[in-house]
Amino acid sequence: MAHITQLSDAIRDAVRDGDIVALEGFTHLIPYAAGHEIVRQAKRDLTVIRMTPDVIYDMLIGSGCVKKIVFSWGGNPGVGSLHRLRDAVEKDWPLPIEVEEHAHAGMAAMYAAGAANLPFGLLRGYIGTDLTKHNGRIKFIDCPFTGEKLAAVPAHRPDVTVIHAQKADRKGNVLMWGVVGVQKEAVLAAKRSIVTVEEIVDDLQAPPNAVVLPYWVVGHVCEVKGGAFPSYAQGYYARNNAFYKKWDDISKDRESFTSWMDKHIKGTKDFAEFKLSLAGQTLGGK
Amino acid sequence: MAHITQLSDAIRDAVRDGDIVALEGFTHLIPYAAGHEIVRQAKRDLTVIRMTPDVIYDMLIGSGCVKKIVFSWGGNPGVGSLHRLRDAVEKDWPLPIEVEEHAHAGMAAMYAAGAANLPFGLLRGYIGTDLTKHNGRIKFIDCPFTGEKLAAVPAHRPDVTVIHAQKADRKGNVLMWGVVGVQKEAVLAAKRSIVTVEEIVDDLQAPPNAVVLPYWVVGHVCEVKGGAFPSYAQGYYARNNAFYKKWDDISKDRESFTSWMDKHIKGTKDFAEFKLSLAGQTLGGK
Amino acid sequence: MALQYTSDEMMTIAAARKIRNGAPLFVGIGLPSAAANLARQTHAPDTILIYESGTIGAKPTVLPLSIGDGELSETADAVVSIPEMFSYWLQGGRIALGFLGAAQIDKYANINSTVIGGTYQRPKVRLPGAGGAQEIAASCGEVLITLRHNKRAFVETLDFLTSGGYFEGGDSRAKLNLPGKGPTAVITDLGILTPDPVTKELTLTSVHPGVTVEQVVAETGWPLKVAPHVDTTPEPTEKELAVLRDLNERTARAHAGQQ
Amino acid sequence: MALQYTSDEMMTIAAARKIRNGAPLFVGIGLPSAAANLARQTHAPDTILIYESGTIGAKPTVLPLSIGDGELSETADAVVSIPEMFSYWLQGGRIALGFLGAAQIDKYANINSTVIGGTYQRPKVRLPGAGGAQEIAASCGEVLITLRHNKRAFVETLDFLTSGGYFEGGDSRAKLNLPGKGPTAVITDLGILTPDPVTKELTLTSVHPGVTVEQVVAETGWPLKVAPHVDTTPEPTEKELAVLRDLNERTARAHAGQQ
Repeated sequence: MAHITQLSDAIRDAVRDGDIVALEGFTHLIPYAAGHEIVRQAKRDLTVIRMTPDVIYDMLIGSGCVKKIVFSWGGNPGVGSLHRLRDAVEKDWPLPIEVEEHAHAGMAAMYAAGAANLPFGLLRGYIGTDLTKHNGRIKFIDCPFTGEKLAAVPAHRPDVTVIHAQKADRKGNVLMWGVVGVQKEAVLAAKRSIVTVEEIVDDLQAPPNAVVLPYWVVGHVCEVKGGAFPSYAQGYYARNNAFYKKWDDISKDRESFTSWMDKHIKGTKDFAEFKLSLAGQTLGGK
Repeated sequence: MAHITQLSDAIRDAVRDGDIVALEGFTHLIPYAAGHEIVRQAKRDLTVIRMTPDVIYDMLIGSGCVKKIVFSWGGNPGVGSLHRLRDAVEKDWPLPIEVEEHAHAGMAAMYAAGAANLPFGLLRGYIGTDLTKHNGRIKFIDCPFTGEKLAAVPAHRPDVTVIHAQKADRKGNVLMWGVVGVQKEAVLAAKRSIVTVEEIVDDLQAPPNAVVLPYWVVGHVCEVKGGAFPSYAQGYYARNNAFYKKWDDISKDRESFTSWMDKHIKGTKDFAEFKLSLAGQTLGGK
Repeated sequence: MALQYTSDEMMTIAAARKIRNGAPLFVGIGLPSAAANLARQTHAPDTILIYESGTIGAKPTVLPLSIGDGELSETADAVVSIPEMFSYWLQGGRIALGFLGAAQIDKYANINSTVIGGTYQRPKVRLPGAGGAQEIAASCGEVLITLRHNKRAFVETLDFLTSGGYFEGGDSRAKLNLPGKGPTAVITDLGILTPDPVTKELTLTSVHPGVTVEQVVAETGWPLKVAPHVDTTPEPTEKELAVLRDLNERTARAHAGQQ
Repeated sequence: MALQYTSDEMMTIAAARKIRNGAPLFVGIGLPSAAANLARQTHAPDTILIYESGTIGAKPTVLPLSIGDGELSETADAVVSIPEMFSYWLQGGRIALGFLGAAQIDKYANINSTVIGGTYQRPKVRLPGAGGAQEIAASCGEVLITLRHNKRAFVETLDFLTSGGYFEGGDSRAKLNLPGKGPTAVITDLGILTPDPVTKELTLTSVHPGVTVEQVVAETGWPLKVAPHVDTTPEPTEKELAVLRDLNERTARAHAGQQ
């Protein structure tokens, strides 16, 4: 049942050390503000799930919040590598990281299975590839009608899913539009959820068949204007491509990453202060 | 690839004797006009699939078009029995009918599996019920992760799916809204498709994330105003509840059914004439 | 001053009273829809009505005649496809309470809505079939069954088990690992039956005003178990009756206009 | 008058030419997106661009920087969820042509985009991973692979098989029952390789203008099979070059504005 609250309270309440956490968003509506707050509150031993872990996961990993990552494509979209993810995998910095790797279709099927309360998702996938050699959670079953071999992957059931959406109403009904990714499934599959939104309004004015999460299936709802920056929120602001490029420099070495995080994330009390800290200077503050 | 054509041509071209045909619609947007045309063209030996066969399936069955029915709820919604379906099952009139019976969740999973090019659909269902004793196409498999027993049902792959929607554009992109049922899946699962629409417009003006079938996944597109009567088309006209009630009388005995069909369906050349034939008199013409 | 009311009104009102405010409710057409909307307009204004057509949080002003009437989707918080409704919402375990009707019911609250008499292949009466009932029976948190009480409906042996209640009683449902806990009450025009906590056999626990225990036993096709103390269902209140009748009148007016 | 152009421009143009008008095309970021949009603005105006973010029939005026840019969803005919994109559309077998890039490729057009060097657990270079590439490789009607031609990329043995081409060659792909027929061409900055119809081994069938067969062989990490007659890829036309450069310039201008 939705309750409207501050983001810091939501993270304090819903994200616990050791949790399985999904911060979802497929290039659009990525819950950056919520991710920052997880770093500020120094959550530890998280298993983080995401189809496309990007800069916010780089921040979480480099800040030592993450024990394990479950993913299908980990990069800085349009730019290149995630240096903090690579440093963790290649050199155990700041901590060793366990990797459970899938393909997109498998991850989507795992979320859908979780939302549908099925123990596993079914797909034509993984056949003949090396992922199956390193991921014991990919199995194969035979179709009882045709005998065909199909892949089976276990359902995602996160402890908490975090997403960003465009609007909520005062009851906590959530509306999103545009590229909606796997967010509905990720929320429905989770035990708890946090939804940050651009604005809380009296009436969603949702068009017919819009993607709406009813108030009684979401948990914390927090108004955080611009909370998807540097990704975008359709109808509100565009993607900040410059930040994604700049992140390549910021994150390339441990020292510049740490000092940037100290200044802009750990050294600010919330997302509004973070945005202010960026505004007075060139991005990244070098 | 969509081509815009007359309904009579579409049925002639796309529905063949012996075909597996799905005319879908869940209380809303039921493709009545297309069903009438199948009766007029006296198609034979059809296997008809539908979650909720209603009056239009009664017409097809009573007219001798149907060899087999695959369904999960067969009734006159809000009224009672389908007398022609019952007469076929109980007394072989006008022909014996083979029955493959499912539950709604199973039928939905079968269409979704067809759309997804999977050989079967997976669900928690059917366990402990008598349907499994009479339907050999319901099987059970064990989850490879938890060992749980889950139902497996084969994918629906109709030869042709027929639906009604609100709008198409001149390329053949199709827009529907409101209760959208299983129509998208039924079209995507089929080899061929026919879509009747209330109107063909220059620009669909679809809201974000609307249910749109792109022109390159649909076949025949036919403008048939009012083509869902007596069901409804949201934004165009309401359900004609009186007709559903009247159908109970029309269909109750073989003679009144036959004479009504002869006069209003077989005796008219198209849906516009059918509507005219109803307009000059009380419904059913008795 | 005693109120006048019909046994169907009593049945609807008794069913409505079982609805907890705020609960997501899977609603069928007819009595369940009347009970749910009555509850929403009386003690349970935040009840979330979900119709299997995909309309979530529908707020109809009149009772729908079909499960997918336009007013349901126009007033709903969300309208989803049928595959999504059955997989993410019903099977997803999000629905607290489901309503079912039936042509036949047995002592373990298993129900038949498929065929009566003859064989399955050649039945005497072919009924509409399962629809969404199997999954409602399996996956809703709990289930309420409503039907008129007579020996043709309350039978020793079902002609067909369409949707499972407690199967052979005892722990037989638990062994099947169905997500929901099963039927918690059967509400008829004569009284209310609830399953025995251990054997799961339906037990008469309440009779409606003016109905005797003997009458209920006589209308039941098996030796009906009767609770040591049988309650009398509280009479409909003036408000309950007024709201229900107003709802029915508005519904009749609205649908009469749709020629 | 000879036109001046870069080898990357030649590669993009050669890839664009492989796109049949009207084909539904699964597009990634970078070269595939440039090739697809070039095709749409030249010989294949009805090409249907599908980005894995769920945007179907996108008509961008500039090249997107991410696979889910706002302009893609704003101009698309339909925008669907990710589970729907991968199940109903890609796995559904509706996509005629998919584009893939790679860090490594072997002689049977299997590709690696996962790890380079070391072990899987402790790689020398951790790459982004499969993303949608496995399913594109398995389910699209056919696949085009584009990458720069050098010995680091064209290797005898992959460090990791991320997405399957023809596996061990011959009928080994057919035996796996994958729905799509596999890679039909590998287009590089030096030339075009196509699979042998029987052995499925990549064979040099075309070199770009100014490139010699020896050069391509030297940049390939296995003894490259060369067709008896090697074509020379037709030079970019004035129109192709103009459209591509205009696209790139508009893209650069548009994205520079997004600070």
